[in-house]
Amino acid sequence: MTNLQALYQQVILDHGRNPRHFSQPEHAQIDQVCFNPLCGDKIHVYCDYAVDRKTFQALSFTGDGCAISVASASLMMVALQKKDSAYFYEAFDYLKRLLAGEAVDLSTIDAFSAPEDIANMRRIQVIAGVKNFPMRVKCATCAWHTMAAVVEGGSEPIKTE
Amino acid sequence: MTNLQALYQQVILDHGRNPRHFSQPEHAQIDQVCFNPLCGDKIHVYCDYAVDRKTFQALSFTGDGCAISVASASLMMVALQKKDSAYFYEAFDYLKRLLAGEAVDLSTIDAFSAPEDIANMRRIQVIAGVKNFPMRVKCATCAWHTMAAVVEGGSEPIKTE
Amino acid sequence: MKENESVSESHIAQWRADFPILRTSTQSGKPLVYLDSAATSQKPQAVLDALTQFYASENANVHRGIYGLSELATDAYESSRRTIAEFIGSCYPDQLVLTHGATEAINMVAASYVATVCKPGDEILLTVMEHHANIVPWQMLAEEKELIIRYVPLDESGALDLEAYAKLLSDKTCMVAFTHVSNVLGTINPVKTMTEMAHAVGAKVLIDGAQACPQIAVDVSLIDCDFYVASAHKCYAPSGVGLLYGRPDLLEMMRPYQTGGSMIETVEFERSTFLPPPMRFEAGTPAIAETIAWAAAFRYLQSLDLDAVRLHKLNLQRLLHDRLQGFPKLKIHGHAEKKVPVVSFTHEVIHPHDLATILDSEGVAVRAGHHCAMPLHRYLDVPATTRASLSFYNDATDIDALVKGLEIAEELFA
Amino acid sequence: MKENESVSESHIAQWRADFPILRTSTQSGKPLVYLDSAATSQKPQAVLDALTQFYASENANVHRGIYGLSELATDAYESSRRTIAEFIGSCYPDQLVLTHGATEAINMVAASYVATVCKPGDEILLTVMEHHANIVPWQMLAEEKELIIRYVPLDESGALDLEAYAKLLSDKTCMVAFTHVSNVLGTINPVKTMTEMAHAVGAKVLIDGAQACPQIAVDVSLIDCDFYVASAHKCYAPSGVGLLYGRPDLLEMMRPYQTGGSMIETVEFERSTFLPPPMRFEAGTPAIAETIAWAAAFRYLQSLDLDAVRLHKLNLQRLLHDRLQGFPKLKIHGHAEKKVPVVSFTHEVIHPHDLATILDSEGVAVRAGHHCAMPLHRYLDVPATTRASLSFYNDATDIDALVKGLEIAEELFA
Ligand SMILES: Cc1ncc(COP(=O)(O)O)c(C=O)c1O
Ligand SMILES: Cc1ncc(COP(=O)(O)O)c(C=O)c1O
Repeated sequence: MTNLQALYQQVILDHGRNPRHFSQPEHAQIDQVCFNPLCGDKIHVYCDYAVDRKTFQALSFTGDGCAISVASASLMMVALQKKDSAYFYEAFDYLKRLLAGEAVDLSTIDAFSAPEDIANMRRIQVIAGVKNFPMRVKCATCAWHTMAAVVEGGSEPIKTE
Repeated sequence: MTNLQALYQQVILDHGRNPRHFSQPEHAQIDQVCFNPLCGDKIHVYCDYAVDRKTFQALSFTGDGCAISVASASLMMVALQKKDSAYFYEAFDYLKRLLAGEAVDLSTIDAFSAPEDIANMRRIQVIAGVKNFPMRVKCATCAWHTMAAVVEGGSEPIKTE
Repeated sequence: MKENESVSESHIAQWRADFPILRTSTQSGKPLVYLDSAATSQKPQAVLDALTQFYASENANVHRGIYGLSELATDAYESSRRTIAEFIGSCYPDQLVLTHGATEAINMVAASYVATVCKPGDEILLTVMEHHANIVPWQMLAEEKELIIRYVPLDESGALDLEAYAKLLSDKTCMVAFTHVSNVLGTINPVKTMTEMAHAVGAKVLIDGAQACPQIAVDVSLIDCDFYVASAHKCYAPSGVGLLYGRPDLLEMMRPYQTGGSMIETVEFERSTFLPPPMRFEAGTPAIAETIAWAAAFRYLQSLDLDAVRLHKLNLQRLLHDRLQGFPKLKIHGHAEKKVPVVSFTHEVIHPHDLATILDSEGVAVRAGHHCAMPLHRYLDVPATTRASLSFYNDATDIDALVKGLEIAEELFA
Repeated sequence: MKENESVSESHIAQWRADFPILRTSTQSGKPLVYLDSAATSQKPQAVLDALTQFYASENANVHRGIYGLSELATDAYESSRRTIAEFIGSCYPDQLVLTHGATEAINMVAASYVATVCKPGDEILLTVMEHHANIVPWQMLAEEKELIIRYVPLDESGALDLEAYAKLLSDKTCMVAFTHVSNVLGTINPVKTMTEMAHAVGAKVLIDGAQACPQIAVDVSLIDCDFYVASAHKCYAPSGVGLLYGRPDLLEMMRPYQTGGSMIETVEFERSTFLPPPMRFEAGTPAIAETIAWAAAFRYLQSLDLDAVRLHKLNLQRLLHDRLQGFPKLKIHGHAEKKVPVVSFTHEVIHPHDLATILDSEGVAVRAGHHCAMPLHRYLDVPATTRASLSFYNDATDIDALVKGLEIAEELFA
C-alpha cells in the first residue's frame, strides 16, 4: 500500500463522500466553527447536552472541506454519540498518538472496552494515514479541535493553520 | 602625477585652505544656498548686482565643505568678480567640458580673451582632476550650481547629490 | 512566428536548463513538475549568479559612500532601477519607486496618495477578481476615511463586465484599482480602455501588475495609468523587492510613507525635510542585491527569443485547456478570450486539497485553496479551487504529468 | 580567554577566508580594506550558499501550498524565524515579526502601537545619538498626534547622560526609543537600566538594535524591553529583511500595519479579519530566501569561537584608538567606556570627504558624512566625520592600511 493509498482508504473515501451525522439542527445549544484561513475550509459542530450537562445528546456537523477533514469529522461524530467529554479526550488523545506514529494497543485503553467503541476506534485508525502528509494533519484534526472548543465551552471560532 | 596628486594640486589645496572672497556681507541682494543632503555640506553664495542689473557687483561665499568644493567655489569667485551672467555661463560650460574629459583650447573661446580671464581659466583647469573621482564631481560643481540659481533668480535652496 | 506553429524542442530544453530547480526531484522521487509560478516564479542561473557576484565582489551600502566599492554598488543599484523602469515602459527612472513588493506598493499609494486627496463619501472602485493585496488596504482606508468601495462584476467567461464598469464609474470615483492579469482566472484585463474610462470621470488608476509582469509585455506609458505595481519574486527574481511606478506629478505631491535614512534631505531635532521622488519613498537600506538581481532577470528575459516565448506560452495554455476539458467532472473557472496560462478548476467529486496531495505524490506542484482571492471564490460560489499556473519553462510533459495525476485521483476516488 | 591575550593568527585568517569579498582588490589595485561594516556587513560564503541552495532546490512561496516543495520552503522559513528569535533571546518565535529592515520595524511600532495609545501632549523620549530611522518616524507621529519629543544629551565621553535621562522621564513619557549601540560613537548604552527606568514611569521602550546585533550578544528577555528592531544586512546576511521583536501582549493589541495576503484570516467584500501576530504584521510575500540566509548567518556565527571573536574585536578597538591617537590633529568623537570597534573622527585640516577619497585610493573603505545622524553631528558641532567601523573579519593590517592612508593624507595637505 503506497502512502497515498494509506491516506485515501475506503473508510476515508466513504465517510468523506457520505458523512454521518451531517446536518444542521434548527436549534443547537452549541454551534462551534473551525476555520482554516489558509485554505478556506470551514466546519461547524453542533451539540446539545443531556440534562446531566455532560452527555452529548445531539451531535452533528456541517461544512465544506476535503475528504480527510470531512471523514475525520464524520468518524468522530459516530464515535462520540451519547458519550461525554472525558470520553472525547480519550479519543482525541488516541488520535494524536496515532498521528505521532505510535502503534496503539486498543485493549490497553479502558475507555474503549465495549465492542462498539473498539469498532469505532478501529475505523479512526485509518485517519493515521495522514501522518505522512504533514500539510494535511490540520485537515484531520480540524473537527477534533472544534469539538475540544465545544467541550471547553468556548465561543470564539477556532482557527487552524 | 597620480590621479590623487592631480586632484589635490597646489592650487586646490591653497584655495581650499584660504578661500578668496570668503565672507558673509551684512546685506546681500541674493543669498543662495547649495546643500548636499548626503554629506551635509553647505555653501552660500552672496551676490549684489550693479545698477545695470547684470554685472555681479559684490560676490562672495561662505560654507563648510571639502577642499574640492571650497576651492572650486573660491576659483569661481575670483573668475566672476565684475562679470555678468553670460560670462558665468561661458565659464560653467568650460568647466563642464573639462569635467567631461575634453582638452579645451582656451584661445578658441571668445569670452576669455583678456590675459586675466585666461589666467583665471587656467587655474580652473585644475578642478578637472576630479573627473577621475565620480563621487566627488558634485563637490566640484556645488558652488557653480548655486551660482546658476543666483543668475536664474531662483530662491529655493539648491540640492546636489 | 505564426500562431499554431510550434516552438522547437531545443529552445524549450535550453530555457528549462537555465532553471536549476527544474533538475530536482520531489520527496516522492518524481521529477519536479512546477505548476505554481503564479505564487512565485523559479529563478534562472543568471539571477543566482548576479546575487553571488554582487555579494562576493561588489557589496556595499548605497547612496552613502565616497569610496569606490560604494560607488560601484550605487551605480549597480541605480542602473538596475533604469533597467526595471525600461522593462515596464516607464520613461524616467525617477518615476520608479523600489518597494519590498506589490503589497507594500499598494499600501503606499493608499496611505500617501489616496488618504490625502479623498473626501468622505468618495468611491473606490475595485473588481471582484482582485487579490487580497488589492482589497484589504482599500478596506482599511475606506473605514478610516469613510469611503465607499464598489466592485466590478464578471461576465460568464471570467472577463470583467465593462458595461457594469462604465455604470459604476462616476464623479464620486476617486480611485480605480484593478489587476492587469487575474491570478486565479488568468484573464488579461483591457487596462488601457479601463484607464481611459476612469480618467474620463476624473478618477485615478492603480494597476496591480503582479501577475502581468512575468507573463506579458507591460508598457505603463502606453496604458497611461497613474500607478502600477509589481513584485520581483514573480518575475524570476528574488523575494524582498517590488516596484511602484507613479506619474511624476502625483509622486511629487505624495507625502512620505515610511521615514528614516536615505529619504531625508535634512534632519534637525525639531523637524526634517525630504528628498524628491523616488528617494522620498525609499526609507532605510533598500533590498540592494535583490534589486540588482531583478535587473539581471530582466536582462535574462530580454536575451531570449521573445516571439518564441510568447508562442510557447500560448501553445501551453491551449494544450492545458484542451487536456483538462477531457475530464467531464472538472470545471474550469475562467475562459476569457485573452488569458495567460493560469487555470483554476474544481472537480465534482474531489476536493482541491485532496487533488493537490495526490498530484504532489506525482511530483506535480499545484496550488489548492483561495489563492488570496476569497471574495472571488465567494463570487464563483466555490470554497476553493485547484490552480495550475505555467511559465515559459514548463513544457508539454508537465501537462502530461498533471493529466496523469488527475487520472490517478479520479481512479482513487472512483 | 583573558583580556589582552591575543587571538591566534590562524583563527583570524580562517574568519577572513570565510568572506569572499575580502579577497578582492579595489579600483586602485590595492586589496580591499573594508572599514564600513556599520553601514553594511560583508557576507560569508555560508550565506551565499544558503541563498543559492534555496533558489536552486527549495524555492516556493510559503504558507500557502500543500505540495512538498512549498512545505519545505515554509518549514525552512519558519525554522529560520525560530533561529533568529533564539539569537536575540526571544523566548517565543511568535514574538518575532519579520520586517524589511530596522527602519520598517520602527515605522511599524510608531504607526500600529504608539499612534493608537498616545494622547496629545504625551512625550516621546529619544537620545541625541539616534540614527534618522529612530528620529524621523517619531517626528512624523508627533506632528500628527501633537506629541512632544525630547532628547537625552551625552556626557563628555559620548555616553548618554543618565542623570539627564532620569530627569526627562515622567508620567507624560509614553515611549522611550534609543539605540543599543551608536552607529557614530560606538557607545554601548546601558539598555537594561534604561529600560527599567522607563518602565518605572510607565513608559514603553523600543531599542534600535541595528548596530548591536552584529557586534554584541543581545538578549531581549534579559533587557526586558517592549520592542527591539534590527536589520539582517548589518548581521552578515542579505538586504531586504529585518526584525521586530515585540512583547506578546503589545503585539496582540496592535492593529495591522500593511495589509494584503498572508496576514488575513478572512476577506469578504465588505470587511476582513486578521491573523494573530506575528503573521498579522507580515503582509504579502515575505523576503523568504533572505530570511533563510539570515538564519544561516546566525548559524555561521555560532559555529565560531565566540570568545575569540569577542577578544579579537576588543583588541581591534584598542589598537584602532591607540593608532589614531598618534595623530595630534585628529579628534576622536566617542570615548565611552563600553564601546564597539566603531570610531568617528575629524581632522583639523582635512575635510572628511577628502580623507575618504585619499583613503579610498589606498583601498581603504571608510565612510565620510553624517552617517544618518545629522542631529548628533549638529550636537557635536561638526558638519561631518570620517568613520572607520570594524568587524571580526578585520585585522591589524587593516588598521595599518588606515594609518598609512592618514599619513599620506597629512603629507598631501601639509
Ligand atoms: C543605529 C541604526 N539604526 C537604524 C538603522 C537603519 O537600518 P536599515 O537602513 O537597515 O533599516 C541603522 C543603519 O543604517 C543604524 O545604524
Ligand atoms: C494579482 C496579485 N496581486 C498582488 C500580489 C501580491 O504580491 P506580493 O505578495 O509579492 O506583495 C499577488 C501575489 O500573490 C498577486 O497575484
